[in-house]
Amino acid sequence: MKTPYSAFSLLRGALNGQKHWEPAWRDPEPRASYDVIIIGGGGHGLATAYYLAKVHGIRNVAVLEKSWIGGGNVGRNTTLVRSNYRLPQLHNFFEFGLKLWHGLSDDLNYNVMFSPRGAMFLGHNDGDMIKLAERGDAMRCDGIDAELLTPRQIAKIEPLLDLSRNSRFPIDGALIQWRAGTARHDAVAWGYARAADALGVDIIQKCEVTGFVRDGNKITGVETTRGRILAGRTGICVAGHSGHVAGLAGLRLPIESQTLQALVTEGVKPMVQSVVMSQSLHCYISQSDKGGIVMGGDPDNWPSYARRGQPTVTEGAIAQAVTLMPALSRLRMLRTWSGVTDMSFDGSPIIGTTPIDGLYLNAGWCYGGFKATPASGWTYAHTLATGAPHALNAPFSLERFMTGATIDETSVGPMPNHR
Amino acid sequence: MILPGNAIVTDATSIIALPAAPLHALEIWSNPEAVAKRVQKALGFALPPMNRSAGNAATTLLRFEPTVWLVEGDTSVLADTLGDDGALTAIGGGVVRMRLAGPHWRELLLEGGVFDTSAAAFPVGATAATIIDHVGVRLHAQSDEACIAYVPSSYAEGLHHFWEAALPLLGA
Amino acid sequence: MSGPMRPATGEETISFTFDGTTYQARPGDTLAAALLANGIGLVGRSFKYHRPRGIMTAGIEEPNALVTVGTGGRAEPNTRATDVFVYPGMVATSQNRWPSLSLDVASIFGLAAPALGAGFYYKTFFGPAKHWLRYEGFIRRAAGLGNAPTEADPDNFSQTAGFCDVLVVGSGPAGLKAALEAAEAGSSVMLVEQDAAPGGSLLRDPDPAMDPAVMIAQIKALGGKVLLRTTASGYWDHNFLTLTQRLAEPGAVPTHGFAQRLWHVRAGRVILATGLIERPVPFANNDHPGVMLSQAVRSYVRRWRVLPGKRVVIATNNDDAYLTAEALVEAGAEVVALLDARASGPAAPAGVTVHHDARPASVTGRKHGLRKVTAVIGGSEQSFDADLIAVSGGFVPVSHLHMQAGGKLTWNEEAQAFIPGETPQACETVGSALNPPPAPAVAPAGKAKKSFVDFQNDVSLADIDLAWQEGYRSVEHLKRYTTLGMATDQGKTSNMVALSRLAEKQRVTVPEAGLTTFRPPFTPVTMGLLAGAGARNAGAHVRRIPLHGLHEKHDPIWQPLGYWFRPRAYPVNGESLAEASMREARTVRTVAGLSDVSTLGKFEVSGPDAAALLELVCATTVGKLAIGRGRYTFMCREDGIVFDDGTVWRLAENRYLMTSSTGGADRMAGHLSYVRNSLRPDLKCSVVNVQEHYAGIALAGPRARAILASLIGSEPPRHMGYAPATLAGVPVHVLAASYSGERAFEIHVEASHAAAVWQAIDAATRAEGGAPYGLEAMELLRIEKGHVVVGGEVDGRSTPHDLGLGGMLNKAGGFIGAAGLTRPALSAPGRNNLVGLVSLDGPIPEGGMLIQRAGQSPQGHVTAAARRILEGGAIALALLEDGHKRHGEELIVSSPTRGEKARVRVTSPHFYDPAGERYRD
Amino acid sequence: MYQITCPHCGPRAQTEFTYERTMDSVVDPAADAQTAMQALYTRANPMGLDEEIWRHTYGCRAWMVLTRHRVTHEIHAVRAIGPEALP
Repeated sequence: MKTPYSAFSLLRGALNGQKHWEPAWRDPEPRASYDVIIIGGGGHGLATAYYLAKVHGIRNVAVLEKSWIGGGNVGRNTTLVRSNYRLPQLHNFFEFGLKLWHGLSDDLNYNVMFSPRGAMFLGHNDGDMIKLAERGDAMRCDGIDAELLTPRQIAKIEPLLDLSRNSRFPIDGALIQWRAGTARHDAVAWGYARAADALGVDIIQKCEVTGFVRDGNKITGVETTRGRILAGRTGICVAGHSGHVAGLAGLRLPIESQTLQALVTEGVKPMVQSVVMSQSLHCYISQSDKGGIVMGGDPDNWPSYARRGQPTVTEGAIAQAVTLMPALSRLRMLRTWSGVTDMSFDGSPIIGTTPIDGLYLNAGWCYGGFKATPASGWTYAHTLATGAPHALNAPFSLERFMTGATIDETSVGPMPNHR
Repeated sequence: MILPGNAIVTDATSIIALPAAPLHALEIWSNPEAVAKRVQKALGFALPPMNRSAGNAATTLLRFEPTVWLVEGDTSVLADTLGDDGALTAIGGGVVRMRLAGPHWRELLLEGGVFDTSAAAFPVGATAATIIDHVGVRLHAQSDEACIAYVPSSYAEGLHHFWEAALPLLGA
Repeated sequence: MSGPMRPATGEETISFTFDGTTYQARPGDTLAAALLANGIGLVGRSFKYHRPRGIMTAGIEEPNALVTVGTGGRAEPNTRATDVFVYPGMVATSQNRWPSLSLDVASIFGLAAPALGAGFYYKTFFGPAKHWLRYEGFIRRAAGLGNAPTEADPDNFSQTAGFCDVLVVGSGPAGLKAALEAAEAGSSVMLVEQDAAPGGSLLRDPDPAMDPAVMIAQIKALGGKVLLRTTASGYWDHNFLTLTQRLAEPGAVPTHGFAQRLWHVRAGRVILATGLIERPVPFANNDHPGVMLSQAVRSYVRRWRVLPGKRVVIATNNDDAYLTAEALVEAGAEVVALLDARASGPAAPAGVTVHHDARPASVTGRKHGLRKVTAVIGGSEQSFDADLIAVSGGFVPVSHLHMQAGGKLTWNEEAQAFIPGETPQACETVGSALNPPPAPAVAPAGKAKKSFVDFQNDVSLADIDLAWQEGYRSVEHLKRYTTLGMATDQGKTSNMVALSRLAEKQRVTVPEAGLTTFRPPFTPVTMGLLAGAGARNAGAHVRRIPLHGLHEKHDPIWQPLGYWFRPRAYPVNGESLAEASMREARTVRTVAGLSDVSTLGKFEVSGPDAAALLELVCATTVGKLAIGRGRYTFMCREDGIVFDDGTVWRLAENRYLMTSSTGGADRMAGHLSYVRNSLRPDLKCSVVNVQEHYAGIALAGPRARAILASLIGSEPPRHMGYAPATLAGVPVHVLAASYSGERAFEIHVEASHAAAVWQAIDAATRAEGGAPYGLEAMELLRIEKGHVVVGGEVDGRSTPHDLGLGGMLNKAGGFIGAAGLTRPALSAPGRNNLVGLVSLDGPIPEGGMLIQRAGQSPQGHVTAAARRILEGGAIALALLEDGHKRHGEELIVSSPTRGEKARVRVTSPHFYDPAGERYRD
Repeated sequence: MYQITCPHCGPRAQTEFTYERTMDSVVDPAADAQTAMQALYTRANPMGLDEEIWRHTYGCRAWMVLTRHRVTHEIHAVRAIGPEALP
C-alpha cells in the first residue's frame, strides 16, 4: 500500500525531508503472459489499464511503453479539456469524459490540476455567432453546459482581447463552456500510472513492440525488445504512431500522421483567465499556472513522424493570437515542441475492434486526444474487457469509413490536410 | 542596426500601380513543339523558357508555368496559331500590375517573402511566381531599377500598404 | 559589494532608472554592468520562494537578473539585465516582488520550503475541481514573473528572407576566422552575433593578433553581411534558420518604427561558432547576490571596467578561473582565496593563495553581496570574509543549434561535457565548443536543500533527489517533475549540473543517464516579431471587390465572407439591417434589384476535352449543353458528399464557364487543377481561374428583363441562356440565372470596366423604382426559394439525395464521388434531409435544434431562417432526420442558448413559386 | 521549412507549395467502388519513405511527386507530373 497523498503527509515530510515517499510506480520485469496487453504508455493506455483493473477487475495487465511513460502526446499537448462539440456522438463521448475529469484528482489520489476555468470560442461575425449558437443549442439539448456571451461579458473575463470594432476580426460574442478548462498534462499520465500500478498493473518502460504473435487470424501476443509477451487480448494505443504499429499487424488505417506544434511564452502574472479559441481563426490561448501563455494552432499539414515542426506554421498561429490579444506582443516565446498526431479521415477517433481477432485499436485522435483521456480509457477498457464496444464508442468504429457512417465535425471530408 | 539618415535612399524606391492592361493566359495542351514554332513565326520571337520573359514592342510573353504563358499586350496574331492545341483566356481584369522602382526593389521583395531576389538568382529578364506576405504574386525583373509585380486585384491594396510600410527599412 | 573601478576612458553619459531611482551608465553598458557599477547587487526575486537574486552571468544564460524594461505597450517583462544595453531614458523595473524588491512579503514561501519540494502540488489540494480552481488562483498570482503589458504594441516587426552560401553564428575568434575565410573564398557570407559588439570571448580575453573591428571590416569589404544584436534562434529542416535581430533595445522607441526583424534564412552551409557557457557550482545559498560565474566576473572587469567585488573568493575545477584571478588582481581587488577542487593546478598570480582539494560549501550574504564564504578544504571547513565568489564548474558547449539541426552529441569525459558530433545537415561546429577545457567532476560539498541547480525555478539538489526517490528517473520525468530547465533561461546553466546529479544517483555515466533535447528557440523570442505584419491582420489581408469604392459611397453595412467584404445591405433613412434587407428583398420581388456577385468562383474551361473534364468534376450532366445554354450543377468530394455548387455555361463550341461558391472558390481552383493536371493530364483542355477577372452584377426582379433589354439594346437570353452583349459601351457576358426566384441575370464584365456597367444598371434600375440589394436580402430571397447554400445546407456532411438534388445526378456515373455515394450509410435511413419549416408562432431561431418535445435529443437543426418577403410569417430551411418523409409533421425549434423557441410545421423547402414560373418567359 | 526542388523552378521554399495526398491514395475515377474507397480510406503511412503529390501552388502551379522521408524529412526525389510541357 502506497502512502496516500495529502496535505498532512506533505507536512509530515517537512520534518523528515520528504523521505517517506515511495516510487510512484514499480519498475517490473515483463511476465510471460498477461490477460491484456496495452501497447503504449501514454495517457490513454495508462487510463485504459487503470479502468480495466478498477472497473472490470482485470489486473493481470501490462502497459508496454517503448520509451518513458507520458512522453508522447499526453506530455506534448496544450492541456485543453472540453466537450463543446457540435455532433452528438462527439459531445456525448467527451461529456462523459468531462464528468470523469471533474472527479479525477480524488479518484486517482493525484492532483491532476484540472481547472474548470471555462473555454470560449469567439465569434467574429453573424455567421460565426449562428454556428456557435447551433453548437451550443446542440449541447444544451443533450444536457451539456454552454452559454453565449456578449462582447461586454467577454470583456469582463478577458479584458485584454481586442474588442474594438476596427479589429481585423472583431469580436461579436462567444460560446463558453464554463465546466471546460485545462489540466496538468504530465500529472494525468503519472496519476493514472500510479493508480494503475497500485491495482497491480505492470507498467513496463523501454519495451518497444516490434511485431505481433499470430495464430491464424488471431493475435496472441507481441514481440518486444524485451522478448515475447503473450496476451489474451492486445490493445493498440499509440496515437501518433498508430499507422506504424497497426502496420506491424498488416493493417492499413484511415490515418495519416502529422506534426502538431505548440508553444509557451515566458511566465507573466495572470493575464488570460480562460481558454480562448476562435470560430474563424485557428489558434488557442490559455495561461499555465506558472504564468506561461500556452498556444497552438493548425498542424503542419503534411505527413510526418518527426517531432519537429516548421517555423512558419507557428508564426501563423502567433499572428492570429496577437491580432486577437495585442498585449501578447511583447511576451516572448520560450519553448516550442511538437507531437505526432494521428489525423483520421473524418477528424474523429477510432476505438474498437479490428478485422483481426484479439487485436483492438484506439487511434485517430487528431489533435484532440488529451481531453478524451478518461473517456477513452473507460470505453477502451470496456471494449477490451468485453470484446465489444461501449455505447459511447460504438459510433467510432474502424468500419465506419468503408460504410460511410463517418463523424465529420469539421465537415471537410477524407483529406485531413484539407481541414 | 538602422541608422538615421537612411530615409534618403528609401525616397528613391517607389511603388506605383500601373493602369489596367490586356493580359491573357496562353495555354498549350498538346503538340507544344509545333505550336511553339507557329507562335515564333507569328510573333517574331520564341516562346520564353520557364521563368523567363521575351517580347517586342507590341507583346511581351512571361513564362510562369510549364504550360501557360502570360501574354501582356496585343494577342491578335496568336489566336490563329493555336488551333486545337491551346487557348487564350483573358485575365487582365483580375491582376494589378505594380511597378517597384528604385535601387532597392530587390531588398523590398525580401520583406515577407521566401524567394531569393538577388541579381544572381533573379537576373534582369527573369520571371518568378512566389508568395509575399501570404499573397501569391508574379514578378518580372525588368531592369536593375525596376520590377513589375502582378498582384491579384483583390489583394493589391493590402500588399501596397505592406510594401509602403516596409520602405523605411530599405538600405539599412 | 563593488565600488566601480571604471577609470580610463568613457564617461557616464547615459541616465536610466531602476525601480524609480535614476542612475548613470556608459555607452556600451549592459543594464547588468551599469547596475554593478552603481553598486547594486539585488536585482530580482526567484520564482517559487521569492529568494533575493542578483547578477550571476554576463550573457544570455542569465537565470536571475530579470527585469521589465520599457513602459506602456513597449514594456518587455523578463528581460535579462545582462542582455539589454542601456540607452538614454531607459526605464527598468524589478519583478515578482511586493511591495518592494528589498522587502518582498512572498519570501515567506521560503519558510515553507520543506513542505513545498518538487511536485508538492500533485499531493494536495484535493476535492472537487472547483475547489482547486480557488487554490489555483492564489498560486497563479504568486507565480508568473513580470507583468504583461496591457496596451497594444505601437511598433512594427519586420520579417525578411535571407540567402547565403555560408552562415556563421558567433563572432568570437573562431567565428570571425571562419567568416573571413569563407568570404575570401568567394562565398556569400552572413555573420551573426547576439551581442552589440563583435568579438565574443575576445571582449573578455583580448588577443593582440585578432582585432574584431578590423576583421569585420574585411568581411564587409568582401560583400559579407554582418548582423549584430542578432541571435540565431532556430535551426530547422533543410538548413533553414530563423534569426532575430534587435533594431532597437527592449523598450526603446525604434528609429524607423520597426523594433525587431526576423530573418528567414536559407543557408548553403552553416558554421556554428557558438562557444561555451560556464557551469555554476552547487553549494548552499549559491543563488545569493554575490555568487557569480568566473568568466562573467572577468567580463565585467575587463570589458566594462566594473569591479563586482572587492574581496573575492574564486572556486573552480579548471584552469580558466586562474585568468579571472589575474584580472581581479590587475583591477585592484583582493582575491582572498582560490579554491581549486583539483589536487593541482597552474600557477596563480602573485598574492593569491590557492587551496587544492577545496570546494565551496556555503555562503552567507547581505543585501547586495556576500558576507562570508565557507569551504571544505581537504576535509576541514574554513571560512573567508568575502563580498563575491566567482565560480567555475567547467564549461558547457553551446550545442543548441547543432541539436536543433538534428546533430548528435559525443561525451568528453575530461571536460565532463557533451560536444557537437555528426549532423545530418550541412553544418559544422568550430572553436571552443569543440574543445572545452578539462574540468573534472566534483562532488558538491554543501547541503542539498539549499544548493540550487535551476536558479530561476528554485530547483535544488534535494528536489532532484526527491524526484529520483519517487521514481521520476528518466531525465524527461525528472525535468517535468521538478520543472528543472523550464524557466526563461531554458536550463542553460542548470542542465549539466542536474544531469551529473542524476548520473550519480543512477550510478551510471552522464551520457548513460540521458540527455534532454534542445528545441527552438535558443533564447526567447518576442511574440510580436513572430507575428510580423500579421500582428495587425492575423496574416489575412482583406480581399477587396472591384466595386468596393463605389459601394462605399452608399455607406452599406459590410459583411465579411471569408477574406472578402461584401455589402450586406444598403440602409437608407436610418433603417436597421432587418428593415433595409426586407425592403431590398421586397423591391426584388416587386420591381428589380441589382447586387454585386463578383466574388463567385469563376473558371473558364476551354479545349476539345473541356466537357469531359466538367463531366468528371460536376455530379450532374453538363456535356450535352447546347452553345449559349447553361445549367445548375453541384460537385461532390470523392466520398460522395456535396462540397460546392454553381452553374456551367457553354460559351462556344469548346469553351465553358463554370461558377462556384465564393467561400469555396480557392478550394475549387485547387480541385480543378488536381483533376486536370494530376488525375487527367491527357485531357486537351485549359482551366483558367477568372474569378477576379470578371466582376459580377446580378439583376433580378420582374422588371429585370426590360431594364436589361433597354441597356443592351436587344432581348436578353431566356432563363439559363447565355449571350454576349455590350452594356454602357463595355463588352459583357449575360447569363440568365436566377438565385432569387425572379427573372434574373448575371452580368459578368472585366473588373476594370465594372464601374461603368454597375452605374448604368443602377441608374436604369432606380429609374424603374428598383434598388441595389445586399447579401442579407439575397439570403431572404434564396431561403424563400429553397436554394441551398454552401456552408449552410451544403454542410460537408450531406449527399445530393439529402439535399433533394438526387434527381439531377448524372445517371451514367463517372463523376468524382460516384463511387463514394454507393456506400450503404449514405443511403441508409435516419440521414438528415433538407426540409422547409413554417412557423406556427414567432420567429424561428437560426441554428436552433429541432425536437419533438422538451428534453429530447435533437433530430435536426435550422440551417437558415427568414421571414416571407411579401406574405409575412417566419420560415426556415432545416436538415432533419428522414426529413423527406416528414412533411406536415409539427416540431419544436429550440435554442436554449438564446432562450428562444418556435413551433413549426415541416414542409417542402420551396416556399416561393415552386414550379419556377416567374423566371420562365 | 523544407526546400523543395521544383522540376520547373528549381529550389524553392516550402511555403510556396501545398501537399495534396500520397500516391497510394489517388482515386482513379474509373475504379470500382471497393477499390476507390480502399484507396481513399487506407494509407500505408510508413515511418520512412513515401511518395506524395505536392503542388507548387504559389509558384508555377505545377504538380509533382516527392519521394520524402517521414522522419528525416529528406526529399530523395522530385518528379514532375502533368501535361507535356516545353522546357
